[in-house]
Amino acid sequence: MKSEAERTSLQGVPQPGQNVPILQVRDLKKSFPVKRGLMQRTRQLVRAVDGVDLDIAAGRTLGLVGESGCGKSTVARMILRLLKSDSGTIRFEGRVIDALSEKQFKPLRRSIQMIFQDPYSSLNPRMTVAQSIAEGVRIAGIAGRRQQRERIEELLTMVGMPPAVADRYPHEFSGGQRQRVGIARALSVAPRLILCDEPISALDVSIQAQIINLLKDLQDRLGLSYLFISHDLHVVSYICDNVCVMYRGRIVEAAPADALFDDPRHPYTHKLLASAPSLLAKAEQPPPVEARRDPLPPGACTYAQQCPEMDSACLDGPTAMHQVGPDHWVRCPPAAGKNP
Amino acid sequence: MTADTRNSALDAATGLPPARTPWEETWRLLRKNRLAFSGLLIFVIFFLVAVAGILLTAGSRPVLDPAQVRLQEKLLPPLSLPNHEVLPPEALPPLGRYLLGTDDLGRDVFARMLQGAWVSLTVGFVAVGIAVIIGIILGGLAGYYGDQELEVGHLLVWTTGVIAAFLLLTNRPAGAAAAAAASAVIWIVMRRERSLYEGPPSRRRWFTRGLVSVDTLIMRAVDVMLCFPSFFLILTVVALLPASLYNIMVVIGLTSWMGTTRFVRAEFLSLREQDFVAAARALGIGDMRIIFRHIMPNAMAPVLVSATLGIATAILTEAGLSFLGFGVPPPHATWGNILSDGKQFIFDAPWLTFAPGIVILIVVLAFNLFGEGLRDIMNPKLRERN
Amino acid sequence: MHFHGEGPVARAVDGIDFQIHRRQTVCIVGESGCGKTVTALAVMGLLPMPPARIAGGRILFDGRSLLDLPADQWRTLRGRRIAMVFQEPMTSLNPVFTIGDQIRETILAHEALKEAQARLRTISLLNDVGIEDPERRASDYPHQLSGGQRQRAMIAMALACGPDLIIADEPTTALDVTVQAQILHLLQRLQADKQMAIQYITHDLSVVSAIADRIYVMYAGVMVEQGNPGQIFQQARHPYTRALLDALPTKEKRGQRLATIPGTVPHPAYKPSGCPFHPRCGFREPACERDFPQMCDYGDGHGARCPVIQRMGGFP
Amino acid sequence: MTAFLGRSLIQKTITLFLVSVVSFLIIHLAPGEPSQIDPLNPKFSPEMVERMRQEFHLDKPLHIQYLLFYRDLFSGRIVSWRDNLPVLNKIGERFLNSLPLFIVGTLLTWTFSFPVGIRSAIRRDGPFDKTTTFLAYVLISIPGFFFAYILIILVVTQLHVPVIGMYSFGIDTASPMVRFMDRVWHLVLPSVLGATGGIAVLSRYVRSQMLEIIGQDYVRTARAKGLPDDAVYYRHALRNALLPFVTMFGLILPGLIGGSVIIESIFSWPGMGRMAYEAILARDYPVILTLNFITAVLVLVGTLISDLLYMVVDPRIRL
Repeated sequence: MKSEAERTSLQGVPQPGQNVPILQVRDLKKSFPVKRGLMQRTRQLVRAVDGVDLDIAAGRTLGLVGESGCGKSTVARMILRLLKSDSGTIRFEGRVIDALSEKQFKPLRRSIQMIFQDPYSSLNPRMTVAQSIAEGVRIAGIAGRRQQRERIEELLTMVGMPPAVADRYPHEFSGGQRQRVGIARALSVAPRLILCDEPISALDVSIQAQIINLLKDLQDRLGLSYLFISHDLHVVSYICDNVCVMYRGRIVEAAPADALFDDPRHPYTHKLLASAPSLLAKAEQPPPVEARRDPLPPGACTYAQQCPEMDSACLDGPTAMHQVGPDHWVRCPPAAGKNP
Repeated sequence: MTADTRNSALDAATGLPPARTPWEETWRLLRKNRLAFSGLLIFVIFFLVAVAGILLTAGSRPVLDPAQVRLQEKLLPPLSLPNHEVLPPEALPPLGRYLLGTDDLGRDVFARMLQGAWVSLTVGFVAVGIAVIIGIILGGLAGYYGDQELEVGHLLVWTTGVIAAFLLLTNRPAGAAAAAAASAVIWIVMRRERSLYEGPPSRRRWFTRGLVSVDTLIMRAVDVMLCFPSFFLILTVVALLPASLYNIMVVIGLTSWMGTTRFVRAEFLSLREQDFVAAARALGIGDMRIIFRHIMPNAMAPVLVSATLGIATAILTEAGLSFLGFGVPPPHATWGNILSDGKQFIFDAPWLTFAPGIVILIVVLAFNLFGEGLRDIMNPKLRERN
Repeated sequence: MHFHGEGPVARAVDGIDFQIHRRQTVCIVGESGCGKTVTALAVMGLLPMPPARIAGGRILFDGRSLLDLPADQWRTLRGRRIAMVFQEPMTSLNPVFTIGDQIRETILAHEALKEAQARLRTISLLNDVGIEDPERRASDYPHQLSGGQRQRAMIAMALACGPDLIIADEPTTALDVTVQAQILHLLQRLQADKQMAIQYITHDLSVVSAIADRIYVMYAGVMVEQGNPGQIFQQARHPYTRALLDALPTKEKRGQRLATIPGTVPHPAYKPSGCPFHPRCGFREPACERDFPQMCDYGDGHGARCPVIQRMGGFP
Repeated sequence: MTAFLGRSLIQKTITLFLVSVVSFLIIHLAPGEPSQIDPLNPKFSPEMVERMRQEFHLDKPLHIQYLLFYRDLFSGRIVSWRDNLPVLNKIGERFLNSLPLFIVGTLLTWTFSFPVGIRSAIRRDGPFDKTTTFLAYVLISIPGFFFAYILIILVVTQLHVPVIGMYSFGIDTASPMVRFMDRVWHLVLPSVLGATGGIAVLSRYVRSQMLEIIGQDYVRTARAKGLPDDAVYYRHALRNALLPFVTMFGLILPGLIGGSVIIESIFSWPGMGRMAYEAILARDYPVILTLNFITAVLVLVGTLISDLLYMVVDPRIRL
């Protein structure tokens, strides 16, 4: 048992450039019940995540883009085991982790950490910065008081905070500073994969770039891999190596960042890119397609209701991913057919 | 120290305003809230008086004897001098005067009030302490473990356990041992079942089927308790039990935990979803540490507020019970029974009514003001603004 | 405009000037806490006073000084000639009235119309803002609408009496990008149809580029730069504006480090002396800490509050 | 809707059953039996005690006693242990006595607290707000019995009107007008006393609700629309602020029994509260349990009514 854990942790030293997936997610599903009726029996299931596949290469950044409520955060929480998945497999460094019991997972838990969107609720208001970070430092196995303190100050310096803030409470900081503390806490257990759930969308514009640079620097220095969840296409296009576009619980397009932004295939990706206002010109707005209200047949493409290019094939059955380029996949038969 | 000079200096090392812990912040806001601060002040004075009272009036030869009967000196108004000729020297009031007069038995009302202060203080604190402890435990369970389903087996283990305890208490050790054994057997079977097969709930065997969630169970218990009119219930139970201070405190405590339970649960439910709890779980911190280190301290503010207001209510309830004759048994003095005894002489000796009445009013008012002030101070919206 | 709270005076907005011409879209850009919303509320006369206090200045609407107007005259301007669209469509609509009621109420408060006429106008307004099936939707409660539809209803309410000026305070921040695009589109269309001016408040420079005729950049309660989109985006003259633009991540900047603005936005109560941006500025000179910078004119309505850059003749 | 009704009826029935069990256990597990109250009373000879025990099923096991008791309760045959009169009749009579007190008190509470609370919220921190706030705290904190005595002293010494009991002794022969005024005088003081605490608590609650709502975004929207202050406060704010109070209508009902023990004792008012007090003194279990059961029913019916009312007034809640 122990030897196996050691082996995985040795193997797991990430080597940037080498395209080993550090995280592999296959057919992940999660539904939430909506309770109704006399005895509160489950009547309806909302499919929050409906068969998601992801691959994150070691040392790389995978972007996960989509509108609010499309299931992005649910995916992250399932990878972190804050939520239990209904089905599907999650492999971390080649090892299936969602079947492990909490005890078996414990040694691996440190390897995956999360950075949260809301810098106000992600720090315990009754704990000083040092206390918050110390919890991780202790778990990372640093015992002595002095060593702990040194490590805390080292971590704070690493995220660009003066060590003197260690004994301050979160309410004294600005959003950007809190986000740095949150990053330091995540780093305290020396993780290899960090799930960033909209880490900059609650921050001031002038602070966003600081945090983005910090994340980049940390990736270079520590060889971290990121899952970067965001709705901001500009940020994603800047920071991510690969991007998955998510719509209503499904990945509709997955591609390297360049391919996705230069040659988007899925109609929804098109719409997203067209909607994002660009800095330099008054954007040409595509005429909005009014949503059709007819109910979808089960298994149909979830985007069919708003899709300008919908044809009858879209309603037929579950749409599969089609490859349209190197590492470029799209879940839309009509779009895939138009392959140049 | 003016706010301006303090605020304008930013800390050199951090570039932040000077450090302020949450406690300092609370204290600062409390100082600014004049009503709440005077409430706190009165409470401190009341506490000191009550402690002094128990020291001065207890023991076999107390300095101020609340039970000293002086039939010649009955119903004297406040500040009257004792009649040195008719009293034996040991019955003279040690302060030289009857500060608050005497009652119909010539007892020193001031001494009796002092003795009563301790009663009010302990009733308030112990009763609320009991209620708050029950409330935190049940509310915390319902809020944190609320989703967990209690299984048929759990209930069997508990029921047999309770039967065992009951049999043991009624001196039937053989039956108790049998019940305890049954309880243990069921528990072991359940554990084995669980480790052998972890599957969807519907395919489990009947005794590991979910029956009712922890949350439902606790909240139904709260509903049941809320169906009793509280004063009537307290009155009934106190009347049935032998009269004693101890019983009154326990009964008031056991019948007033529902409010605390409800909002501790609400606090836990909302805190459980906060990102910092998710972060703690991601770090692999255990449930107990999350509950006690992360959630509990953040849930304490409203508990503190309701505890303070609860003390006020408990003091009033005890006074009401004493007034109706169900309180602490005589000759022990409480503010309620001084007032109750004095009501027959309301026109001849109004101080017997007014002294305890006004003191109760002031003390209860202090707790209410302090509690409401705390509520304002703890209000996060208000804190952000300052 | 100053805020009086406990402790030091939080100077939320500190001597700003701006003008909005008819049929113009004016964007006010700034980060949180820089005083954008306070400015908007001041124009509407909705600032809670106390704790707020307007320490000086004038607000002229159509030649009339709003601050000198009696309260009830100001009120009759509100909703009729100046209307406002708020950031959170969920909380800004009253949950217990139907949206039809809330729009009709605005009409009836300002115009002597019959109930039935107001009803007709309500439905045509809902139609204008692109709500399908307006007769039925008018009797929906806010919680029955999606976020985008709620914001459309808010806009319909603002349009109710054909205002000359609409103040939109971050109307799309709470919405998804695709919905945001629709709402921006709608605002532009309505502006062309109804000949009104829009004061659009946002923190998002890229939104600004899509709609603005004129832009004011605010920092810490001060207008630091003003101009048209071309001037601001191509020839920014204030270090803050310039730094903001450089700091925006885009695909083109991949692989390069983003330029950052060091430090944090000052709390309104702890504003630095002199130029409010000097602690974070790469071009600061000793004088910046001392003197409040004057607005330097670059012609054609373009101005920036930074004498240093003017002396240098632009960014190096 | 029907699903909700069905579910809550099932739930409430279960709760009621548990209440009946708990109250039964509380009473019967307490030390002492009613037959032992007064061992010196010559009427309580051992044979008598034995007969009483049989008659009241005290010799049966606890669960049988429980079943028998509730069988009697539901068939209306239950009798008081003290005077063998049917409990339900006694309660009915006392209920009629309590009713005027309850109605006047409730009316006073609800008509006074709303204007006071709303006014102090709108003119927050003004002199009116400060005065009513302090008065409210004083009224919440003052022990009811002490306040009662102050009022009695004032009224009796200053106005010379009788206040104890439901009417003055020997008034039957007087003219109808005098009798009516006598009833009114007897009614005023206890109802005012019963209402003061309620007014204080409720007006504070109205005030904080109103303050909370005034801070909401949609109130700002209403102002931005150029609505007059009255429309802003009384249409937009008040409508929302009142929502929680609708649910309180349902919870007034149980106050019929619980709230009046002390006041009815002081004023010797032969109502339900005093009846409860006397029953407790005499350990008259059937009366205590029946009162308790009725209160529980009232509480549960009250919560059901408030849930339903809430669904009617709040469009966001649809089941």
